[in-house]
Amino acid sequence: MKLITAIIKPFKLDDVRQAVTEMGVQGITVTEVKGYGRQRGHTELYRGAEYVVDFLPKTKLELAVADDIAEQVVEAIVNTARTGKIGDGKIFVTALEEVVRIRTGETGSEAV
Amino acid sequence: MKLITAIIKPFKLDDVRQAVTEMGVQGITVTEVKGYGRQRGHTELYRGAEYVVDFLPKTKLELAVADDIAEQVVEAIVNTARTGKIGDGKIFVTALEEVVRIRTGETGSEAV
Amino acid sequence: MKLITAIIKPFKLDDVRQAVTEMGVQGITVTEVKGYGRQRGHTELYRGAEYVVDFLPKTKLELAVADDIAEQVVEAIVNTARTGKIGDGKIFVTALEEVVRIRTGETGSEAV
Amino acid sequence: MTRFKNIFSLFARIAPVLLIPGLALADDTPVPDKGDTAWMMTSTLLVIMMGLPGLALFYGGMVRSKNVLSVLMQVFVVFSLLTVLWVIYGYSLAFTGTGTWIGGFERLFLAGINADSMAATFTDGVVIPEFVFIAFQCTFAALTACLVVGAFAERIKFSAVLIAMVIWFTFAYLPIARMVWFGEGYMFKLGALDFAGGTVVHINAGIAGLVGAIMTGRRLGYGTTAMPPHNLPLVMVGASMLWVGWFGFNVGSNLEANAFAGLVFLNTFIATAAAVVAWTFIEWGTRGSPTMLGGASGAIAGLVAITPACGAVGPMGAIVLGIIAAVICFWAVTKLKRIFGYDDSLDVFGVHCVGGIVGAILTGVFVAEGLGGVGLAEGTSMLDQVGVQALGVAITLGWSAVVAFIAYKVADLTVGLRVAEDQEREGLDTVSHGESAYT
Amino acid sequence: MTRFKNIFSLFARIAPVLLIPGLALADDTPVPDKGDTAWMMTSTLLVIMMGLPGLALFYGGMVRSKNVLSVLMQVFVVFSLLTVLWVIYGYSLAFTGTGTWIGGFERLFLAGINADSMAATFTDGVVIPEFVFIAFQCTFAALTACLVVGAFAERIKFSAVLIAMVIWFTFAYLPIARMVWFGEGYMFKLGALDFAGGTVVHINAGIAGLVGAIMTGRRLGYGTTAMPPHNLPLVMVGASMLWVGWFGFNVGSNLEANAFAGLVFLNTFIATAAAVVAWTFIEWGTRGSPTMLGGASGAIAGLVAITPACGAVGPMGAIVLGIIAAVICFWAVTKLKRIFGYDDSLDVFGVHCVGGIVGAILTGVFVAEGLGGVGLAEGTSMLDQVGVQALGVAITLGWSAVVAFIAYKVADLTVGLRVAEDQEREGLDTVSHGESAYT
Amino acid sequence: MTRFKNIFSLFARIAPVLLIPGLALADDTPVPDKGDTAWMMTSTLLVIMMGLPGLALFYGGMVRSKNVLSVLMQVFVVFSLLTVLWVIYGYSLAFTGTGTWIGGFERLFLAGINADSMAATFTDGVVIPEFVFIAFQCTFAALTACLVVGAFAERIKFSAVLIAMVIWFTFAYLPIARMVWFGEGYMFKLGALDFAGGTVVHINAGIAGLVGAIMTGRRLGYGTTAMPPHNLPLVMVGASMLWVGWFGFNVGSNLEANAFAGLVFLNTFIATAAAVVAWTFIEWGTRGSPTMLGGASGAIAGLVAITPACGAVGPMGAIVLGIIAAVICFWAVTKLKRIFGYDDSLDVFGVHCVGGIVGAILTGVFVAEGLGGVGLAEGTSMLDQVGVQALGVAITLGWSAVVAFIAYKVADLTVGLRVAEDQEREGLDTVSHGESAYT
Ligand SMILES: Nc1ncnc2c1ncn2[C@@H]1O[C@H](COP(=O)(O)OP(=O)(O)O)[C@@H](O)[C@H]1O
Ligand SMILES: Nc1ncnc2c1ncn2[C@@H]1O[C@H](COP(=O)(O)OP(=O)(O)O)[C@@H](O)[C@H]1O
Ligand SMILES: Nc1ncnc2c1ncn2[C@@H]1O[C@H](COP(=O)(O)OP(=O)(O)O)[C@@H](O)[C@H]1O
Repeated sequence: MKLITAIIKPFKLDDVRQAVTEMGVQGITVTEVKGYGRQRGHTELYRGAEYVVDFLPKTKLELAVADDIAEQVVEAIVNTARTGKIGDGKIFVTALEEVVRIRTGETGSEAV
Repeated sequence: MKLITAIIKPFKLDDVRQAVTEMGVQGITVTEVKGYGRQRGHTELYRGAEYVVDFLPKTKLELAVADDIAEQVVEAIVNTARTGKIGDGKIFVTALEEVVRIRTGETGSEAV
Repeated sequence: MKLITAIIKPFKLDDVRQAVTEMGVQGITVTEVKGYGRQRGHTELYRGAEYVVDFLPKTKLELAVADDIAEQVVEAIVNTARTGKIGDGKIFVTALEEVVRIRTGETGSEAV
Repeated sequence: MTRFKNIFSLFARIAPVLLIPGLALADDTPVPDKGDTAWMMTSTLLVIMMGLPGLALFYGGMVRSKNVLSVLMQVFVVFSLLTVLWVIYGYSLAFTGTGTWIGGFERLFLAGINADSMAATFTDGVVIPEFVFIAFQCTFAALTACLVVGAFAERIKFSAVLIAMVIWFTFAYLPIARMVWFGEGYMFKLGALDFAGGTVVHINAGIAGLVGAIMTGRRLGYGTTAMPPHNLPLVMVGASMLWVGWFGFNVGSNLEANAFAGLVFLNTFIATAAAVVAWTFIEWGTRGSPTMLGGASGAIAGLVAITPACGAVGPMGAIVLGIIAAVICFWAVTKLKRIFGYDDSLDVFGVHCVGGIVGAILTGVFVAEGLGGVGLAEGTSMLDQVGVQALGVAITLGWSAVVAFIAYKVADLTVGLRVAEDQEREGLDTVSHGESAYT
Repeated sequence: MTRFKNIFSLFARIAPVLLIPGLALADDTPVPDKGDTAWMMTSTLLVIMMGLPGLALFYGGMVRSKNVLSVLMQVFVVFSLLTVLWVIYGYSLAFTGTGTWIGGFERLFLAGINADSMAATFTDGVVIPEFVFIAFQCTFAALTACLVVGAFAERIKFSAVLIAMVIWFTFAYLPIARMVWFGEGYMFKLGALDFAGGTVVHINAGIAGLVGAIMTGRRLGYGTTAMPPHNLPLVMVGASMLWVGWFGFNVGSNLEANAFAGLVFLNTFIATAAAVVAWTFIEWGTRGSPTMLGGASGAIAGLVAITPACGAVGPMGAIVLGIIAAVICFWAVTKLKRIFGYDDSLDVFGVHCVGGIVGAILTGVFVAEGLGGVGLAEGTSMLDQVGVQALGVAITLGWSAVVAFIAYKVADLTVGLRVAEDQEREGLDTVSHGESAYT
Repeated sequence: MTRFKNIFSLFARIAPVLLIPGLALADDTPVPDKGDTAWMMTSTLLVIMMGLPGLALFYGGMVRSKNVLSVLMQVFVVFSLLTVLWVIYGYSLAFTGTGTWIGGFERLFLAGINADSMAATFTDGVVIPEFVFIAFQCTFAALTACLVVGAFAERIKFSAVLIAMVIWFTFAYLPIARMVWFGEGYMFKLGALDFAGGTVVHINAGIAGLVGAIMTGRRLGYGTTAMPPHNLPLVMVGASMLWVGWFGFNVGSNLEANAFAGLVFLNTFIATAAAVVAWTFIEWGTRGSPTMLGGASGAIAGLVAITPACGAVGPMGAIVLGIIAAVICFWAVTKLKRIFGYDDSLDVFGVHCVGGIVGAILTGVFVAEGLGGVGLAEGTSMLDQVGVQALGVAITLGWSAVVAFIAYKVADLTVGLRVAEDQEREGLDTVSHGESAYT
């Protein structure tokens, strides 16, 4: 099994969710994160102080999927999350040694 | 070493913490996340608008543990976090190549 | 490629960001987390209730880097994030099987 | 007798008594009662509080967190800007001269007014300091424009808001206020009843909001993405402050802290309470849950509807009016809005315009003595009165809509109405104001 | 002399002057002073603000974020609903007729009252508009029931709250208000001193809260899980608004903006300030940190305790009273509560009931001229007075507790008192109201 | 004529009329007008609301979330503590006896004052209850010290704040209040115009803040780390409540709800509105975005500057004054502060002291009849008046700075001014108060 971690623009979350669930992914864990990257932030002003906000709001998705659909899922995310503008984000894939469903104790691809 | 990532119901956090610390785990990193899965969300109403909230509050735990106790820790989490109702969550296990304790620079299982 | 996950004290974020970007790291994803560890928390009082807060605010950084600089990056983080006091945090390194840049579809070390 | 007095007073709205400046205080000059002055200052403060922070919070809590400061700023600056314009030319145009739809220039910059100038009230010989009257009326003008901004929230440019609201204030608010409230005003002379501003404030603002919402276009993702209020406790605080402040609005419109003020006060209190209960129960019955946003919306609907009626109806009429307003506004924001598909972000039209129309029309009904009201004017049938009320509504709707259209058009052609798509996604707070609400 | 006047006034509470309706304003009919009317309208607004948003925020900030809307809604809707019921039958039952514990039905739906109807004050010949008096008293009734809901917050069903509070309002609040405040009331005739509602409001609400907390049962995880306030700045805002609004409560109870009002005002101010300082320092000394929740709690404890006493004690008595109240309430919420193990979520009992008892009893002490008070009634010893005060406390405790028990029982048997375990975990906001407070 | 009366009144500040206690109410004792009493109680409440929750929120929203409770608590407890000290010795020292810079001890513990004691107003024969006057003046004292705490927020020890503020209140606030406002006071006799407290409150607090900021030292990371306001909507709510409450401050200083109050009221309203607009536009023009923090800052700058001037200038003078204050305060917080490098966390100096100086000096200008003001005193040239105003400013600056220095020194030597580095990083909420603001 693979753990797919995708950092995307927040407003793309619903589209991506829909795309991957249509492919059979049954669960996603989502975290609000701040991303630093090539995309430039904005400047904020507070009386005399002025500073550049470099950390921009991003949404991180984690999906545990069976090996066989991992590639397709990555592709689906790329296709739906892409706007073509800087800051679209990244996808990381790592190997999962084990997955357990807490409710039932099932493990492996059954548990995903 | 293994990195154990557990997605659990938020109110189970204290129980799980206690269970794993009793087994010798010395550190946990916790993130508030939103989970999408088989568990159904609720409907929210705002004047004319009505929509289903599919992302439910979950708590994500990350624990770096030595290989030898990884299995027991997973088991302990499953046992304490289980309610038997849908939405109890998942546990993911990945291999850790390296662990460093920032304060001392210690690495490997010393650092956990 | 490696995924470096660092749990640090929040006020060290800017220093660490600067240190790693000077080494050529182009992106970081940051999450606010709560950490449980050796560092003791504080006690909070609310009328009759009194309890110890064991989960302290920490900042989690995730950096995908090419294999060759991974070690240096870890070292840089250790050096800048260290205060020498308890609670400085941990660094975890895992192997990344794949990285994709959503905007361009680039993969591998190009995408980092 | 006493009822007649009250009705009569509705037909005798303010013509400020001009004291010849420079003249020493003559013995027969009316001196204001300190109780009236105290109450009118308190009322003015209550209306300021309705705007800042009341309305700002009510609106600010309903938008997404990335746009909250933009809404607060629109309210804060529009309120302040119009306050300045009011003393420069607004008061003169609305309350001096003899025109039936617009006044004169003789009090530009408040020329000729000093601390001894007095304004008349509904009671012969009773006056209040003109400076207090100016301040009180100022808050109405400023607040009305602030109500409008809720309709196109989360996508409009800040500069466009300022331009459009200055034009609309000058060419819609001022003439309509004059027509309805000034002794020589067109609608006033027709006999339209509008105690505290159902037409001038709520219908006026509500229709201007609708025009703006349509011209600015829908928000990105409207109808497909969830856009829940980012902070409902703020909405509740805002609604509560509006409720409390509204007593200044309605009872202050009585201009005196006399016995009649008690009726206006009680009506404002219980129509609102009834509307809260009604909205809560309708929502519970038809949609499954009584929501906080619903309770707050009910309060505003009730307040809007009782505004024109508060000096005309009796307590039981007020309760019925509150319930009817809640039912109809509930329908407007849940069904009507969906049918037409416009994106009135914070339901300015559905609550203020629709509620204002309900209140204006029903004032003509519940004013009847048989229904517990203070009684119709002699020789006027209920049908007559309802007709006059409807005419007032129609004139306000038409006039305000046309001026609003022009105002937004001007803003569009000069600075543009709407921010770029990327900016709308990012949120107006950082884009237009260089700040984040919460860190 | 003047002191006697004041004491006397405490024994001469309101019997509204009924003007025969339809009759023209005769020359000898008392006309309300505009200063009094202005002040009483202001006071009424202040009490509304105490409830909405004051109390709602104070309570809402103290619960966990998943339950904040449920608390806001309970306050918002209970306040509104009881306002409607007050004008329908509450006022008639509390303030008309001749019964010693309950009134009559002659003013159901406010029948026979109009803008010229007047209510008497403590001063012969001085009146205020009856509509204003009705509104003022209404806010007391509505607020009192809202105080109760803090005791069983975070676990009760919304429908159960409404049912229980309507029953309790009708059978506990109305008779107790009558007994204490009406000229013919049982406790009033005994000579019990309760200037602004120590028994009627605080003891009454506090004991009803305790009964509710016990009958509803403890929250899941109570005692083992941390349940910190989710937003202490809200608590602070709420407490501050309660403080400001409380002047309407206490000084409004004087019914006139006369010189005596100044004493009531100052007492309310400084007893509270002293209680804030006292609570802060006790907490600092005994528990290590002066907390914001402590400061706010001290303010409420001081306000509760000065409520019955504000027209009887002198300024230095007020300070001492504030300090004693802070000490005892601090003990009640930190120790007493733990000893008995009940889960009174927001300490309605520990602050309102305990603080109310402290205030009621000590009013009988600090009223003494030697202690700076306005003086005991002629022929009454301090012991007598304290005895009467204690009797008033006992009657209120007993009556309210019994009615509350029945009210919750009815709610339990009809709709059930408590939400399901899963729902309690999820939080009442989404479960009962279909909304989230923050997004 | 009438203008003369008003100017004259500025020179005739309060000497409370002492009624011989125990004496029965004689027929010729002045009875307070109920309208005045109502207004003065309302004004007092408005000033309480400025402090709690107004100022607390304004300040609390500007700090980082880990320090918000510490700021709220400092305001809450300093306000309460000084209220207690005011009635114990403050009032006696400021408003009794015959000294030119400090009063006597005859009213320690408010000895000899009862509900029939009256205080004089600016109008011969018109009085208000002395208890009300005591409460009103109390709020000024308490609020002034609370203003100071913004300067050293986010790093100071709670105990140090209490110690320093008690010393500063006693040795700086009390004498300066006396010198400026008491009939026998030094600056009063010089003819310095300060209607509602430009020197006593704002310059006084502002300079004490600056001294404190410098002595406490800069916050860790100041200038290198971003320290944005954690909750700008709170700042907006706070600023709005300050605006609303400030009418109590300024118009209450008139002590009567008479016609002249109308001028004070309108000036307070429009100077502020003009300052909001000015700050917004300057910021927009020079820095690219009109910010909410800027709008709110503009409001406070305008309010501060109109405070001494509100009873002296005309409406158009008020607008110009508001604009000038906004421009200069904007410069002070963006440039001046950077030049000197002090860390005045919430710009107490840049807004209150600088704005206060602008207002105090320009009062001497815009009071001129030719500029729309009420007119200079006979025989006084504008230059004279400006000179007197400048002298008042200088005395206040010097006196307050010296006392403040000593006060902080004492705190430093006893408990220490500043928390440890680790604690500052963790945040004062958990460290000093054992609580978290939000969970
Ligand atoms: N090397 C990296 N490691 C971790 N996260 C990264 C990395 N590079 C980018 N990111 C994340 O992806 C987001 C987008 O990256 P950015 O460089 O701005 O744009 P793009 O992906 O279009 O090149 C960043 O905000 C950050 O959250
Ligand atoms: N494939 C997955 N990848 C990542 N997270 C998942 C996955 N499946 C479930 N989760 C997480 O686990 C939570 C519980 O899953 P759910 O399907 O609702 O119930 P259950 O685990 O009882 O079958 C989800 O809310 C989500 O956070
Ligand atoms: N085994 C672990 N797994 C996951 N996170 C850990 C682990 N140990 C420590 N941490 C994280 O690192 C933080 C610091 O650890 P702590 O034990 O307090 O101090 P130190 O790292 O100085 O020994 C913790 O708050 C937690 O977030």
